[in-house]
Amino acid sequence: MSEKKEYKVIGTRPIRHDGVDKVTGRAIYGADFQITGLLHGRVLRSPHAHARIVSIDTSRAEAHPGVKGVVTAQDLPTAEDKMADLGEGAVNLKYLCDNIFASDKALYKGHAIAAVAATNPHIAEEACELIDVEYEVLPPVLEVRQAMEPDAPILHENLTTSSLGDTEDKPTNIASHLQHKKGDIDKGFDEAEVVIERDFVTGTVHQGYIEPHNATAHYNQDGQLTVWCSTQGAFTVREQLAEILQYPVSKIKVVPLEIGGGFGGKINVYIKPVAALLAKKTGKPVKVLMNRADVFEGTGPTPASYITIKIGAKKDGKITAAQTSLAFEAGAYPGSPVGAGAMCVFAPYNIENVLIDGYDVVVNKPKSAPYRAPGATNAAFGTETVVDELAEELNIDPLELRLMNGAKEGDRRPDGPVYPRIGFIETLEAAKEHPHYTSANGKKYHGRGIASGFWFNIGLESSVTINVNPDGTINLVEGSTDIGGTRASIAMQAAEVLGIPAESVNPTVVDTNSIGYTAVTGGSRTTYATGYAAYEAAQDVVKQMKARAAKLWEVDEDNVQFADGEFSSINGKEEQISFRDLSAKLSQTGGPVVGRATMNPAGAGGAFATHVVDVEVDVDTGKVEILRYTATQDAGKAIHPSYVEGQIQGGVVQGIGWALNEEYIYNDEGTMTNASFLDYRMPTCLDLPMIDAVIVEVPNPGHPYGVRGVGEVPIVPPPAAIANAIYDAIGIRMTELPMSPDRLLKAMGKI
Amino acid sequence: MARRSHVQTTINGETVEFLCEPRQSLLEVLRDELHLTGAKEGCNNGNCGACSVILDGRLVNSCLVLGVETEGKSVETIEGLAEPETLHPIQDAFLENAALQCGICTPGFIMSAKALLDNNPNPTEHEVRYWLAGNLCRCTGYDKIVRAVLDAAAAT
Amino acid sequence: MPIVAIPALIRNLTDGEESVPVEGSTIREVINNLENQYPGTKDKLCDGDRIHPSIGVYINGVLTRVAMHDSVDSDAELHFLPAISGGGQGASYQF
Amino acid sequence: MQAFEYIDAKTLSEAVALLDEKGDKARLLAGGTDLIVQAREGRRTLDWMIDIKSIPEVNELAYDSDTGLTLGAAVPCYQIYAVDAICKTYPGLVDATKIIGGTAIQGRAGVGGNLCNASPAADCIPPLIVLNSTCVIAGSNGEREIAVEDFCTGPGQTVLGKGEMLVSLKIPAPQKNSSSYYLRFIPRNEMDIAVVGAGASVVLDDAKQRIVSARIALGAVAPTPLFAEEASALLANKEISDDVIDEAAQAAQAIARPISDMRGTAEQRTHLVGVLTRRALNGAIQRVRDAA
Repeated sequence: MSEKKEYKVIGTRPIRHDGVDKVTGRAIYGADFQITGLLHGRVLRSPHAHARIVSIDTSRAEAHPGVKGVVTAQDLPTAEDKMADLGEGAVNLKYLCDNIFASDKALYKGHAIAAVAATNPHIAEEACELIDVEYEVLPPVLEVRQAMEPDAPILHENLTTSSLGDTEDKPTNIASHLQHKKGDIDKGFDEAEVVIERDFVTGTVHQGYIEPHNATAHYNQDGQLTVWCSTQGAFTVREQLAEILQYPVSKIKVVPLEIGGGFGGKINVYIKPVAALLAKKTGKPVKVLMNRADVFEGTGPTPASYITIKIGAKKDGKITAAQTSLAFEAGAYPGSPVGAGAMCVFAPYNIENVLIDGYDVVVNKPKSAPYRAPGATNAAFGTETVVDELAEELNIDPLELRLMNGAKEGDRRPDGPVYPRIGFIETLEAAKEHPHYTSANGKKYHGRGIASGFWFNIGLESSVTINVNPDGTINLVEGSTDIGGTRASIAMQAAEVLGIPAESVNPTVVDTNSIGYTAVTGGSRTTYATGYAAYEAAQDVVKQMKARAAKLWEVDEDNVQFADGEFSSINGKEEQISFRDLSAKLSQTGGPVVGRATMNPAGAGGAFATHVVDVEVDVDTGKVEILRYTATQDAGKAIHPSYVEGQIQGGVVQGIGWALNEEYIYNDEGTMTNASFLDYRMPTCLDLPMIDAVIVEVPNPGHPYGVRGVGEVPIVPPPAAIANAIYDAIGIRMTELPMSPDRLLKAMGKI
Repeated sequence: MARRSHVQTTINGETVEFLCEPRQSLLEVLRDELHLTGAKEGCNNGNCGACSVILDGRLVNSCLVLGVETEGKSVETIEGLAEPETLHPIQDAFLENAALQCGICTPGFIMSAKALLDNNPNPTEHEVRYWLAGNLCRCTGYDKIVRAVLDAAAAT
Repeated sequence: MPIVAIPALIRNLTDGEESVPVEGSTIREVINNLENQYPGTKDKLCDGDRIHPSIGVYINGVLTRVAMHDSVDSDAELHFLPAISGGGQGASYQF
Repeated sequence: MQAFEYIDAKTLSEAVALLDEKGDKARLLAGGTDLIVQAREGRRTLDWMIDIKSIPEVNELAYDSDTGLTLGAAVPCYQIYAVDAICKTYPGLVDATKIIGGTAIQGRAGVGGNLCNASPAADCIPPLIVLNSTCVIAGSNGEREIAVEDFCTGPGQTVLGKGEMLVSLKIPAPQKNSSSYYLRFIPRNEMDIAVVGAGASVVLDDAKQRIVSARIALGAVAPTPLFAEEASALLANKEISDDVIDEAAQAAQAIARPISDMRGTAEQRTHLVGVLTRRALNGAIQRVRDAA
């Protein structure tokens, strides 16, 4: 992959295939789905953050005119049913089911308790008010450090700390402890001439997708369950439904409709099993929609965290040791992204001596869900702020300090694995040369900050089928739901192989009955892995069509070659035929050609980014304005540069929101007091400048076109970059997210 | 169930009659009664703009209008914007600029942009950002949306 | 011979060794031989005869969904790291 | 959403009679941007929504340079800032109408509704106070008038009695060498509710160096928007200087009794009262000086 390849389709900017449907309002998203005889479901949620459920009486709701069915945890297969064949997995399954409907305890405000199906959504809502629930209210635990105290109220009486196979005896809120150790940490700090140690706190934030969760379910009389919904992974939904409902996958079809944003938050299921239970109970199709408050209070945010970072370096800038403790809030059930945070925290740097401890801690908040590079942003806020402080202390330019210590091919990541070819250094160099970084920065209360970030990216399973049409176009069938233009980026890879224009590919995302297993759209994997599958499926088409050409020309298959969309004979006969013309001859040469591929590629390659931001601080109000933003990122190879830029710009802006204003604000009872788009303040377009996205291309050796996933890493650097810019502007180090106006006023000593 | 009222209104130039309860918003009527699902529900309280439509020439959040209030009025929705064979210039500009990712906010942004350009055919970048501040997008960072609207203004 | 990187939390079982060469041509053989060399290690890495669901296996730095019978090259480096769930629901729903 | 009946009232007397008959289970619908959300979220229970937008009097928007502005209770924001004379004469009020919600909200929401919703953080109320506005109230016993600063009695509470409704606001014609300014602090640049709001109006001498009189009003720092009477009085007949303005800002801070909530802390709000009062006064003074 060292030579610069010339491509016909890759790197161009065609109109996305689903674009016209989406600009005309014709695209069908989950909530848009209509079906005859539809009932409407509504979920009753716990008003308490921590409470034992004493009793639930649904009789008044059932008697309400228009109500067709009410379900509670009683309608889920019981834990005993599951315990039989799942062994240890049953504990996780109990958590999974309890998050659908609380069975014994409500563990967060908004925890689902019961649901009603009625003839219209207003009646369902009225009926929810008629469900009588008796609670024994318990004290909530709302913060990770508080939850780790020995005398903290306990969420799960059976939960003990697991630490790689070892478990403690005592009930605790610390679900697990993990550790990475490299070299000799004490020796590393002994060698250091400058050591900086700081504590960081980050708030609970939400993915903030604009489309609320939705699901429509129907059971046929033969027991076939169909679920229409928006999701990041139809097969993941099928798996979770099968486990929660104890129902065979062969009887479940999940139809993914268009999805209105996910960012990791539409992987876990919430109301999909509820719709299925209501459909089963009523014998009718049932649509369940969340409202915005449900989304904030009942679905996974990404967790708050408490992080300590200690880094030591020699005077020449060489980092000799780095140590961290990461405590992440898992929410009500174990499973925070602390593992990913631990993997990423020092990943951009080649450091000899490292010690990383991570803690997964349950608290009375919604079960955390993945959010774009889960855990990495929390971790980078700490690391990149300390690296900035180190640079200042050492009197070295912060970009230079990163260049001196930045990880390269062959370096060992702190958690063990060795890096293949990566592009971190290239992102630093691109930032250094960018006119933004070289421009003047000296105005009063203006400041410039930089920060870098890493995300490991994943591969996993993808399947693609290609049907060749007689007019030389192809129908490409895939299982990856398209959140940000992946129909185009996948189609373009098949088009490149076949030498046809992107417009000659008709990509379709299909249901779980119609394509091979495909993992979720997440982990920055879709353009990489499903694109790889499209590449391989197209290669399969080429192979089969070579045989057709051979048949046509009566030559041996080995004597047919394919290049630039033309099949030609290489031995003896002077024959040539285009892909398009040969497509027209398929029926005469043996019938349809169907290419297929299923992949689980192992070379996702890591993604790195370096960001530069200019801010202005209003020192009277504590408000921070973003003046200019430049993000450099290694995309490996940008298939559709516009959508790569879009991923970068979108990730940056989510990071800006996280940095400045977004957070779950709780009262003492554990109620989120800002569960609306009014008061959970995501950036509007008036809060932002244009975001300059600079694509660096260091091809990934693990992909035929060099693709690296691009979706997640752009959210990692912004909070640290902005914190560093605020420091540059007013000389104050902010160590708590969000860096909201009141926190700035406090830090400046104005209040 | 509360009594349903008969309402006659004009939607995308066509006279439309429907029955609705007073508590049903224009958004619910469009989506559930008339199956015009281009307007989306993102927040149902006027803070995301995904349900933006034009009511008697003025941009509104259809979640904050009652269906019964539209008696005798004229409603423009995303479904009425394109000609049978050509897209509206704003729609073209959104496609050319890759100004959408998931697309859920797109109909609202396009209707909002249309109201802007009807009102101010040559807006500055700041004017575009100010006008569109009531429309939330979580995917794009707004960069390409703002460029698309500026491009559409230049094209018309 | 494959190299097994020993997770930090069980290096007490390997006399503090960070990585050890272990014979074996499948994951199962490698783990069984590791157990022979350093008793107690298998119990930490496996749940019965499968990789513990809370652990992800990295072969030459790449996260791989492996089964015990999967083959391992003689020059492979194996890491047993915490399964990265990203906050997904259980190890089977990674991303 | 709760079920309710909808009535499209055609005349003032019809609306007043309905209010009188239905009592507190009836609410008037104008722009609906607060009311519909409150009904949907169960924050207000009601059985009747009485739409007043067909009533001529509440749609009146008339400006006369001698008598001032008559602003019907249902006139939406966008109609207000579309009138150049209003923008020129009452810039403080226009500041508020341009920042309520976003463009789509301004297509429906109006100043009258903002006042009747009686939020302590309502953006329109401080400028109405500093502009000496009067509420015209219709009831079964006829009309009465009341100063805007006396209209709100608590969060969501007003002086309106049974069967009474706001018909319009009267804003006097401004004096010579006067102007007004309103601003609020919000963490974003749009779409937020004021953490603190401050309005100011000033009358300057002909040399534009001395304050003849001033009015300051504050939002979101007490159960109702406040007229900062003492702070305003401090400025009368004072040469313009930073010290004088600081003094007024401190006096304004002294009357703030804010709470801490998800939008801001009490300490932050008290601090911001000082900052915003200074900015509002300077803004209004600048506008007088900028005027030809």
